[in-house]
Amino acid sequence: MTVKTDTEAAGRRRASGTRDIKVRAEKLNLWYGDTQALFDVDLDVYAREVTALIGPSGCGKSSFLRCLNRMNDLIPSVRVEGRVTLDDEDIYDPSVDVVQLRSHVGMVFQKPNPFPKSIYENIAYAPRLHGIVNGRAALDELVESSLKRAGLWREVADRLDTPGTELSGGQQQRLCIARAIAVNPEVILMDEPASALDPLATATIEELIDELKDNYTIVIVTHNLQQAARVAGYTAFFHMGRIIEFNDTDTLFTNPREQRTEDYITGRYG
Amino acid sequence: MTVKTDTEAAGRRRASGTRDIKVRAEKLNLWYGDTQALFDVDLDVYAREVTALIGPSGCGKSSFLRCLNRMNDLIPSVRVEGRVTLDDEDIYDPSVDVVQLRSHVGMVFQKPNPFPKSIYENIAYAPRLHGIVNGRAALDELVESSLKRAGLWREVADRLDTPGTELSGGQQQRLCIARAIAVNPEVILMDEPASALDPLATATIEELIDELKDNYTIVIVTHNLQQAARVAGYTAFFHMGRIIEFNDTDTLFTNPREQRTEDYITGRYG
Amino acid sequence: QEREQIRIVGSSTVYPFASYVVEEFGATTEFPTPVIESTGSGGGLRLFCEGVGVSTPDISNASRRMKPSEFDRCQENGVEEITEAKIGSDGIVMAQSVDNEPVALTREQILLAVAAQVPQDGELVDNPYDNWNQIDSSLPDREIEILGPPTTSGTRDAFEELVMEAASESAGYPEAYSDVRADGAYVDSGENDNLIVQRIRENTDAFGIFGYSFLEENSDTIEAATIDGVEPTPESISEGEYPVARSLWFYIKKAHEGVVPGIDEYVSLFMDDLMIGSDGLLRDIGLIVLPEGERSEWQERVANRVNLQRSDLE
Amino acid sequence: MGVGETILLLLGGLIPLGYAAYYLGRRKALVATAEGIRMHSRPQQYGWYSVVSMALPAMGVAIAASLLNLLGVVTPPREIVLLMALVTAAVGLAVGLRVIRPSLRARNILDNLIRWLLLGAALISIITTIAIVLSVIFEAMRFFREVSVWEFVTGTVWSPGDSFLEAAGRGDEVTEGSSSFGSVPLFAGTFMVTAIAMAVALPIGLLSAIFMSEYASPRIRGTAKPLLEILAGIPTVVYGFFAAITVTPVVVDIASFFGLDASYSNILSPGIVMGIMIIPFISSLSDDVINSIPQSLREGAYALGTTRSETIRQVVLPAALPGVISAFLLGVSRALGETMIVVMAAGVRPNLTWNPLEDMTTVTVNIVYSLTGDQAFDSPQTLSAFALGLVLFLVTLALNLVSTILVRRFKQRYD
Amino acid sequence: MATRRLTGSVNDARLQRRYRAEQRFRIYCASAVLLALAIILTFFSNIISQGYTAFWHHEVQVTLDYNERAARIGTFALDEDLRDIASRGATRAIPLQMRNNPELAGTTETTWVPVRGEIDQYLKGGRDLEPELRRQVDALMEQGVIQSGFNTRFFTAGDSKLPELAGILSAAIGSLYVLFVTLLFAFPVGVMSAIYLEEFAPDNRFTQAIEVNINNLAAVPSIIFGLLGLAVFINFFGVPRSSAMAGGLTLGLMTLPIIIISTRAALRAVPDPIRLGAFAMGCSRWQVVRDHVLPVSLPGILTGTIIGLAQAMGETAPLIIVGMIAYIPEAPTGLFESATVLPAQIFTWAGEPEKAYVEKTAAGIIVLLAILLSLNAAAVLLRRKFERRW
Ligand SMILES: Nc1ncnc2c1ncn2[C@@H]1O[C@H](COP(=O)(O)OP(=O)(O)OP(=O)(O)O)[C@@H](O)[C@H]1O
Ligand SMILES: Nc1ncnc2c1ncn2[C@@H]1O[C@H](COP(=O)(O)OP(=O)(O)OP(=O)(O)O)[C@@H](O)[C@H]1O
Ligand SMILES: [Mg+2]
Ligand SMILES: [Mg+2]
Ligand SMILES: O=P([O-])([O-])[O-]
Repeated sequence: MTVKTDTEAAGRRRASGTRDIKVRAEKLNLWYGDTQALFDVDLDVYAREVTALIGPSGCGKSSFLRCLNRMNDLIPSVRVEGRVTLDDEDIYDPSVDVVQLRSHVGMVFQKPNPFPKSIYENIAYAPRLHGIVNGRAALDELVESSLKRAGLWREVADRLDTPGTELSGGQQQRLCIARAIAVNPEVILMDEPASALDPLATATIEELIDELKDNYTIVIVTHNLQQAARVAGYTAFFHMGRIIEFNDTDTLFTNPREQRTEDYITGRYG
Repeated sequence: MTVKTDTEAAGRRRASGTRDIKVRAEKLNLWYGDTQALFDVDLDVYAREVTALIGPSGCGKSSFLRCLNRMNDLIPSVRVEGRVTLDDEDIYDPSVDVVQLRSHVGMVFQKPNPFPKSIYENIAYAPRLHGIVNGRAALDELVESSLKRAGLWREVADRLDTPGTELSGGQQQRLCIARAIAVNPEVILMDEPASALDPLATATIEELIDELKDNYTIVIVTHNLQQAARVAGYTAFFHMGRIIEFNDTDTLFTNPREQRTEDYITGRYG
Repeated sequence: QEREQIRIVGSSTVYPFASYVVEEFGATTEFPTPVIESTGSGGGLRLFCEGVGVSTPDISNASRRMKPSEFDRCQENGVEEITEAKIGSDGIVMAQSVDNEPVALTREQILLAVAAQVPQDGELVDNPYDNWNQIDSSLPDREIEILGPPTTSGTRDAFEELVMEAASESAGYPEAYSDVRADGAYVDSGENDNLIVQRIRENTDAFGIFGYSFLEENSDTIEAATIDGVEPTPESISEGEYPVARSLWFYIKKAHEGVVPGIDEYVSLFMDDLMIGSDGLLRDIGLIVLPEGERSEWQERVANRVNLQRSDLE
Repeated sequence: MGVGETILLLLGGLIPLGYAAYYLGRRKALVATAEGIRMHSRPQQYGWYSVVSMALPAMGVAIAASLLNLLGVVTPPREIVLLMALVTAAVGLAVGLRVIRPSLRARNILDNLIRWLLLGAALISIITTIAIVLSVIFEAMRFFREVSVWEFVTGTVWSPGDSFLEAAGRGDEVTEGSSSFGSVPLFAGTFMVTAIAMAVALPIGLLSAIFMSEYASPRIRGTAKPLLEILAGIPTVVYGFFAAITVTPVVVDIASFFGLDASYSNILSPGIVMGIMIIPFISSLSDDVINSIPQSLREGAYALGTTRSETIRQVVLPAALPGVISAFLLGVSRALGETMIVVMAAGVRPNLTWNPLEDMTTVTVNIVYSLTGDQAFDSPQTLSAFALGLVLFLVTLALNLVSTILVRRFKQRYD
Repeated sequence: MATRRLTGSVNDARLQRRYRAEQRFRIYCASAVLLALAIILTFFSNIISQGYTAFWHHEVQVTLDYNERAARIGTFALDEDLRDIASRGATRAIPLQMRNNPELAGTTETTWVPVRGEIDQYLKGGRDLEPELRRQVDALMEQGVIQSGFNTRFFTAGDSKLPELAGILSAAIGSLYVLFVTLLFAFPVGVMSAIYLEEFAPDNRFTQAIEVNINNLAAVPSIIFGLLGLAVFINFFGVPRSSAMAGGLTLGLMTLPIIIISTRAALRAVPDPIRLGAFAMGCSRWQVVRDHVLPVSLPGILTGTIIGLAQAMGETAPLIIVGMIAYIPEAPTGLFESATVLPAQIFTWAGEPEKAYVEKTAAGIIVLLAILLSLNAAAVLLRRKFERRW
């Protein structure tokens, strides 16, 4: 993983560089009812890169991730302040149609959650809903290409009619990735996508992420530090709702600026 | 932590030494219905030592732990084969009285589970039931001493009447430990006792374990490798229902015999 | 919106007779079987007088005559032309198990046994009697225990009116009689007279109060006391000798005739001798038929659809 | 013309029109898309949008007309209503089609509409409650104009009295105070039957629940539980028949065996049968509650060396208590409102006694008899049905509220 | 020493006592279940033993002689000595038939007709007859002129005042109509309410109020729904009294909370990840519900609906209040016609004086229970079949 970065003033907690910024969070604060879960989070997510979010349990990684496609809107008690831009467009602007936003920012969850439909329908559902393709042939093609990109095609090509829920855990997760890809998103958010999988499946997913980053901007939450080290170009360390440190992964792991980062990485807590 | 051990043939997967063996499992196999969860597990637990069980999720740590006080009897589908001895007495012998066994082998769970009674009653309940003490004064004393040993006395001395469920998570867990201590067990089993707690409470519990080991034999399951390193004298690494490696903690962590142990410790999976 | 079926409501006493006719009507003509609902006389007349139109009944049965107030209500609501039909009568009997000696009672004696308060030395006092022979030494030595209809029943109303009210003056009540005793000697026993019959069969001390038809049905196991010396028989009731009898009626809404098909035919069938005649089918199920003359008079009145006048009711 | 008919007629007319509207709206969107214009929503959604913009105003007109008719203001002739509905439909469609343009968020509008529709459905239950109150309160008020609330609530004599005078057409002779409406004996009967029922149902139900959730093997549980639930599915009229025909004679026989005198409409047999009916309520609700006690709590107790029954009695049950109480209260409110069993098997005599072998009557029996009996509709006795209904409603309401609150507390603690 | 520690319970009085208590408690629990099961057994055997006789009856062979007198009064078509034996219902329609088919006059026809109720009861051992009649019946029985057979009439006829003719058809059809109305009202409204509450509603005071209110409604005594139906549907909306529409709507309101509650449970059983997945794909809330939540929860919703309907089907008290305890010998043919339902029919029969109606009542109960139990069984099967483990 060779990424050019300049280390910056710690105050900004943001690594800027020659890369395009795809998503930018500015002074993001988030409350669940009265308890604040995110505090002034600033983060730049670079296009066509994998950015990992790490930190102890409950530090706000998922909460932050879900700000990026406004999944938090679904929780009634949530209040968000600050700005999140996707290609310089504020996604919290009142004129933004959330449903459309989410078709640009895909998401993959911790536990694979295929729809209880056939494999084919799992992929075809959203494109059909959004009218992305017309006609059965085009749809078939899209399903095939999405499954191929997710590295699942070979395994399921001959049983597209079986329910997605009957696949193994790792296959299900790849199905979910294929499903996310099918609507042609620009950004894919992943919340601990491999933590429910066995080592082998984990490896497959990690490989897949590595391939996907050529076409998509990926933000991944993980509690497995080694995983972050393996897949991510950039890593942000969260602690108690704040970004303590953000940097390119190598630097963050080998030469953390902050004591808390170091403590966490060496297993003093978490 | 300085413990004398001789490394033994890997085949036995058991570290033997000058220490007394308090609990010994021999060729322990366990099935949930038709699926086997433990395979030929051999393990010696040394008296007045902390033994940690580590391994990826679902590898059988909890299942093994619950063999040691026959908690598995409560699950109808469970079948156990093999021997477990407590001070050379086979606890799976038909003549063994489970109720008595459990009063000798206490247990602390992942989620603090105080009874919905007052703090006092939480502690006093079992001693009274077993007739361990007679008279109110003796009971009061036992409650106090148990709470003291669990390091909770100072915090709750003036509100022994409040429900145990109203304490904070860490306090609840210490209450559960106090409750276990109160019946004067010889062995205490702990299943991820700190994983639901915040870092501060975790530290308190870890300190407590360190103190308790002077009087009790402790077996602790943890998913936090650093925690195992911090509290345990011995560590067993489980993988897919087998003990891959058992050794004193320092050796296991710094110089594992098995590739799988090393992979796990360095975060290749799990 | 129209209606094919005749709709009949009203008295639970008339209900067994009317539903018999209804069924017969359905089976022997091409008209659909009328719908009949037992709502009680009061409830029936209320529905009947609610107005004209398919949602109101065509005929209402009653175990008492329409009250002037009900008539007024009908008039107010546009039910102006009503035909009244008297079909027979119903005796109310005091019955006991045949295991007992036959008993002869007077209305005063019944009053003294049933009333909540009885006159003593010109004062009303709480009913002191527990045993029939305390009331009159000629009466048997039996605990007073009477199973009778509850306040919601028309039979109860009739009983109170025809026995209690009627006898109160001769029994020496200083003021109006008011209540049935509630100390357990009189037991309200549900609308189902059948149960009363069963119970007095088992409890030989007890008397039951119910309609004559139930007596006839069960003549093998129960018998009636004579009242004021008259034995309840179809003849004595029909002739009006037996003092505790009331007439049974139904009322026809003229405005519905010709609108709802079959009313005319139904009424004719009901009033036919085949039904209410002295060999009529209703006699078999306990109707006390009217005396010959009165019956033909009513048959004619109904056939001519003589309009009911308020003055008839006062 | 009835409300139903108008609506049916309109629906019949609107469906073909709706097809047309859908087609037009969708086509407009499709044409635009074909021209390369990026529409906000999918073409079908524009189709549905046109359907709605046509149908809503038309239905509005119909409903307004029916309401006017129903409230007796005016009865607009059917032709005029239909014509107006058609015109508004046409106007609505025209406007709807016009506003279809790329920025029109048809999907969001439809979503909103659906949301309102669903909300409307949810409101029906609130309306039902209000309607219940309204439908009893007016008659109850009329009753309370004649009978003081105080007498009604505290009086111990229920004796509607001299309605026979009215029946005899001499209603004006009705003397003040000769009839009394003290509902205590009725409520006493109701509470007696409830107490008997709960005395049967609670122990059997609770112990069964414990057996099922703690002792029974899955197989026994799998057979016994549905079997027990059969009891909940038996109609009350059947229980009534069973109580009257089978249980009562047995009770009387047993009583006379012990030298006791039992009435044939004793309150004991309906009570017992009602208890049988309530067993599955108690058992399945308690079963749920006991099952929702986290296993960890049990394990905590077992780990201390408790036996099974000690765990159940001293740890599980205390924890489950709020839930069990709420099950109990629900059972009580069932028993209070139960009608058919008492109508068929209990007495009709308002009787204030402690002896369950005597006959007593209940509130519900009185409601049924008052409304089906022979009294004139505006007689106090008939009206008393509504007053009794009102009180019954309030009592069960209070019980249900308490049990809801308890369940909530319970859930908060263990979910 | 070590051995005694884990097994020495034999001498430990305290432990002994605890184990005895354990044993006792276990016995209490088991006997509670056994008692409940015994009650069920008693109940069913009791009902069946009272009712099974109604499923067969006695018929007498008669020769109908369409003579002149019979054209006026049907009974005259019978042999004189059979007039007191054959049901009156068998001949009363003869005048009408003869009017409609004049060619019948003068012909004869041999057929089987039911015997009178009391004779049927006598032959079933339920009562005695007058000696003369008894001898006659016994003789006919011996000659084979009276025979017993399956009582199809019970299933093909409506109510009758002649017990030998009474059947449950009209009540069964009435029940069907009522259920139809109930279903048509309560199912859509209930499911929509549940969807709103579970999927759309914000968690605020108002929603909580609706929720509490629904729980309350589910426990409001059914007779109060009767008062409601009387006031709202009959008196306010002018729905005809006794009609399937009035009864169905009343029961609909009563069933509504049951359907809402079970539908909500079914919706809640759909795991959130499915919803989140769909939202993350850019579905609107309604699309999530329509395409993902409803298909998965449908079996659960149907199960709850069936159970709710079964409950409605057994309900009597509110129907008494809206006038459905009526004498309806002919099955209704429309929703606004007067109708009665099975439980109401049972109630009416239970109050009839003739002994023959006791067996009818019990037989009606058997039929009703059979229907209800199969509905419930269907619900259980449905639930089993589609039960999912997530
Ligand atoms: N729906 C919610 N309502 C209220 N508080 C919440 C909610 N979701 C999360 N929180 C709280 O917000 C904080 C941040 O949670 P978040 O899920 O973002 O952490 P995380 O870093 O993803 O943790 P994990 O590694 O356990 O997934 C935590 O304290 C959590 O308890
Ligand atoms: N009650 C049970 N019934 C059936 N299978 C079970 C049961 N409990 C555990 N298992 C299975 O047994 C295996 C071992 O489980 P166990 O809980 O012992 O693992 P663990 O190492 O404690 O995992 P974790 O770290 O997740 O607690 C797993 O595959 C699990 O799915
Ligand atoms: Mg998270
Ligand atoms: Mg575990
Ligand atoms: O119904 P009644 O005949 O008693 O008025």
